[in-house]
Amino acid sequence: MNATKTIDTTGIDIEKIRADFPLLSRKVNGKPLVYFDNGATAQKPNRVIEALNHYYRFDNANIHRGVHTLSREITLAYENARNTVRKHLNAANPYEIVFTKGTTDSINLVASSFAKKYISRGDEVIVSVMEHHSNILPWQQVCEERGAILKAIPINEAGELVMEEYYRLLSPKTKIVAVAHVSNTLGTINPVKEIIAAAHAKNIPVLLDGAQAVPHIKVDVQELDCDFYCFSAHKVFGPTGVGILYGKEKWLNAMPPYQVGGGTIKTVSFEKTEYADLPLKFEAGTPDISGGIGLAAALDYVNEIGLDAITEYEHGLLQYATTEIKKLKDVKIIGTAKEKAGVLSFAVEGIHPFDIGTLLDQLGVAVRTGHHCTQPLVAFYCIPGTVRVSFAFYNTKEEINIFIEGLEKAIRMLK
Amino acid sequence: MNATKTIDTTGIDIEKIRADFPLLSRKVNGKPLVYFDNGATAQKPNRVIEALNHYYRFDNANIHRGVHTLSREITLAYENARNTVRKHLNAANPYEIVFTKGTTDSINLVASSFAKKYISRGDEVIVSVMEHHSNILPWQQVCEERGAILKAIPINEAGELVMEEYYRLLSPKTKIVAVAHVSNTLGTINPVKEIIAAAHAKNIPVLLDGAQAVPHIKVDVQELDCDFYCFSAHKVFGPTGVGILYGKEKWLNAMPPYQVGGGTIKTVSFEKTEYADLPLKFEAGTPDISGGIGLAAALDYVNEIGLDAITEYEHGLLQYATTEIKKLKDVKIIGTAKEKAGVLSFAVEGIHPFDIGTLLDQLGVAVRTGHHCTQPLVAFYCIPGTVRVSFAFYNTKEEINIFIEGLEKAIRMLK
Amino acid sequence: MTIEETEQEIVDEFELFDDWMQKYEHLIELGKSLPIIDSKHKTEDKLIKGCQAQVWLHSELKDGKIVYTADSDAIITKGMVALMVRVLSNHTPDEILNAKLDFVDTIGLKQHLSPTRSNGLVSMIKQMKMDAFAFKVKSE
Amino acid sequence: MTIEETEQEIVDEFELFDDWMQKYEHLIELGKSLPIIDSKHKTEDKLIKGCQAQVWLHSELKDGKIVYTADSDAIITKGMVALMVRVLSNHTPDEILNAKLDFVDTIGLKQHLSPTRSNGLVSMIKQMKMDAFAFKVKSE
Ligand SMILES: Cc1ncc(COP(=O)(O)O)c(C=O)c1O
Ligand SMILES: Cc1ncc(COP(=O)(O)O)c(C=O)c1O
Repeated sequence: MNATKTIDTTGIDIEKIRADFPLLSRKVNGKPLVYFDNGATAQKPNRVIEALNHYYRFDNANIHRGVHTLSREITLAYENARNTVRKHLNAANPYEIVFTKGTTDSINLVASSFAKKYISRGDEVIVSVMEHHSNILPWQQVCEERGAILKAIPINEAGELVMEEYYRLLSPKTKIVAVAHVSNTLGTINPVKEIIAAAHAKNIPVLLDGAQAVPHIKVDVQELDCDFYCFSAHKVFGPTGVGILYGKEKWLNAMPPYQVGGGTIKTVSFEKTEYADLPLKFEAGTPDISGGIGLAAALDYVNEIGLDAITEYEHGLLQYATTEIKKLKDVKIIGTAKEKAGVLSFAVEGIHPFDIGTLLDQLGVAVRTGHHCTQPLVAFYCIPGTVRVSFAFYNTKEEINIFIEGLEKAIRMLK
Repeated sequence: MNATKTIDTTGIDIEKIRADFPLLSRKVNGKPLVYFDNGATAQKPNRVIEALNHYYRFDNANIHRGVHTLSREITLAYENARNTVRKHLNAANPYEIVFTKGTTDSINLVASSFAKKYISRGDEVIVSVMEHHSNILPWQQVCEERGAILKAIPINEAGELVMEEYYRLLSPKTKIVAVAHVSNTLGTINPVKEIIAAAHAKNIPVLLDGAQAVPHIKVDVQELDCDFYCFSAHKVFGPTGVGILYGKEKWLNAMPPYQVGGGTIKTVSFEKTEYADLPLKFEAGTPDISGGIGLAAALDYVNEIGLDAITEYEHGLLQYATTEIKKLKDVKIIGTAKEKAGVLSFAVEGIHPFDIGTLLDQLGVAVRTGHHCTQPLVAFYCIPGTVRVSFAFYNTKEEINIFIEGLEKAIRMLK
Repeated sequence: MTIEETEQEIVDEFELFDDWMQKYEHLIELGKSLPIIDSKHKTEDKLIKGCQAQVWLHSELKDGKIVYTADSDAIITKGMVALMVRVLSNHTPDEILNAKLDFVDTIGLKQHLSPTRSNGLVSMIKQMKMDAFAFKVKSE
Repeated sequence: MTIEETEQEIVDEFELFDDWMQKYEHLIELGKSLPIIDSKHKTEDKLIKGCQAQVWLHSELKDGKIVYTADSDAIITKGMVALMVRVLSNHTPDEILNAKLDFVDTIGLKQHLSPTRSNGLVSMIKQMKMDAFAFKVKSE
């Protein structure tokens, strides 16, 4: 564990942390699991699993409308969870935090509701070439429906946004800008403050897709001054099925409801329906109550470890892996931006990513291969996809060594 | 436990069953909990809690796109869960089962997608007066957007649909009929086969809101011949955050996607996006994987007990409670349809439901009070709401006795 | 009496009760004794919508002090409303704005102040304070 | 050789391997030896889209038997494709339609047939059978 010891300076007690994640001690194909697919979904600490367990054993009830004790208690707990999320993002108000199904749901909500009110024929929406499909398709859909035009900020070979092009794309026709905070395929941390400042100078709101940022870096929505921020619980060590939309009060108030049904209203009749205040207006139906509780437990856990320590520790992992992988012949790193977080993508000359993924799996190393739901980006690099290694703070340099050895072996076999 | 013993003829081993549900042994306000709020959400058997637990400890990974073992295994498990749902509803094909966030999400999906393709100015949509807001508002919303008209089948004093009026409402302008299989406030089991037959005779599809049916009675979508069927996992002893939309292949194929993003596509470019086949076309983003697994565990559990036994046992509870409550002065049962399942709503002359709910809670009895998200229905009866007692197969006559005694006490205090 | 003194009075009153039943019986009695709001004030704009129980609240300034009258369609809520009116009515806007209302917790009825939308009580207290603030601003 | 005989032959072949590495090395060799599809058939309509590895499949009827040629951009998938072609090619539509292909499980490569969309192999087998069915219908 020598390699590991050296990074303990960040304050990450790696053995203690790993013991918190039961799945990490699994074996796969007879080998100890090396889980490097955190970008797809993260593993869960005992704290989260226990929170779900406790919820279903002792606290389960429906929220908001019940007068009985269980319902009242869990309503409070759920609203406390909302407040935990608020604090985590440093949002100004708890009602600016909307519980959704995940990042994809959050973006669909904004695209649909925002478009109904603000996007008309000839208007423009700006995304970027490196976006996840979940931050392209909802905009493509509403643009098509409304006769608006979807524009994409191009990237350079390093996988950075070409900011001059962004400035050129911003126009009086631009109604909203939607970009990833951190790219899921490249790891690029985009210059979102600059993006937001430039858009705001023209009164254009900005949505940030934070799915790959929240697990790795501190996010302060007030400091960023973004108008919308989205992320998924399952990528930040929380349960599947729940996510967050942060939206500034003024936008959420102005936008029409998205999904409607139980919980979203003050009064209903067949003649006239009056919608509820924030955030309920956007939370139709019984929410994923256990999901909200589990997400709060996950954020509490992350905050106990500390995001600064996490960022620094993961930076160490990324640097180490980058250095080691560069030693291999024929391996090309995809995404060499100056600012990166958590993700290392690469291609191997003449070898299909799928083959590498398949052989690494035999060695117990779980990586992701393919287009990572970023087909336009992969098309830009003219490759069939990448092999993506994505880290969490429970990963170690030792695991990176296992991966590098495995990769060498795989390349030898496939050449 | 004398009262309980007598209903054991249905094959329900009540003591064994109750032991399966940890939450049922909770105390509330110092009294043993009597949980009669099953219509809002049901409690979970150990089987379900354990399935979630196991998922997060051993199986957690993202599905569909991964080449590594964990991802492959959980993809299979998730698709098996889909098939468990298919079997439970007796759908013809697994890809006719779409995982959603819940009933409300399912109905919003259909309303939005169906409307885009099939509903135009002047068209009509039929719901009923007894619908849950989740089966009114989505239709009201799309009707408003498209200039269509929402019609509601009236009910009689017993809380039954006035079928002659339904036949009158059906017209060449009717594009879809959406009604509850079982009413959440009244317990009425609607004559859905008749409703469907009449609509189909005019080539009009029918959506059934099965949120309150699936926990209580056997549902066979092929026998019903409904076009869409919706329900929520959390009401059928499964986890929060997941639900089902069943749709006939021909409709699901014809309808445009609803939410879009990761997973819903074959190919994406800024010029042209080709959507995936069923059911993926309707499942944007990372789904609630643990939710799907948990729902399958819940349905397995229900099927082991057997829906026939459950229906019969609950019928016994309902009859017993009805007989007992009728003995009380000033209590009026709301919903006296011939065919009822699982729900007993009532009003007490001169007393607000909220007051009764508050006092019953002090006695450990959890009931729901208010409009139950059916404001038009409650308006029909000219009352501020009802007290609703809703059963599950783990409830007992003994609990009904505790409730009746508590109700008497509450009425005495409040008069 | 100051607001704190009235709060203490209520705490003393409730200490006499051995169990929840007596407590609620008392609350119900209080509900019945609440000076009902003048029906001309029982209008839509005086209505504080809860998901279930409704509350009507009317505020008037008399000699620099606020006089509240209120009503609810649920009797237990009305009892709670009566307590609030008793504590806050006939005080200056400043006194009202500073009131902590800890007595609700002390007498073990905190659950009625949980923000579950089921009754209009929480919103009513907010409204009482907002009215006080409005009177204060107007008179400055 | 019947389809079953070829399947058995493959099972025997794979039994020689002690570990997964040898197995995959063999698969990779097979991939390299696959009679590459004529580039004129490597067109969009012969393409079976997987989420990752692509497969091209071309079927022809010769003397009542189907001759498959195929290709893939991933070498391991290509090895699997080679096995399928070796087993199914040069058989009558009926024989192909009845093939169980249990050998994949027996040699421990079942995971390549899991319906995870990551490769086009499952779809390719479906397509092979659909082509067989089409030829059968046409010749009846
Ligand atoms: C009849 C009916 N429809 C729809 C719903 C909404 O279900 P969910 O809140 O799980 O989306 C409910 C639950 O309250 C219901 O009872
Ligand atoms: C950058 C980015 N955006 C959006 C998503 C979609 O997240 P989810 O699938 O949880 O909705 C992902 C996850 O794959 C992502 O990495």
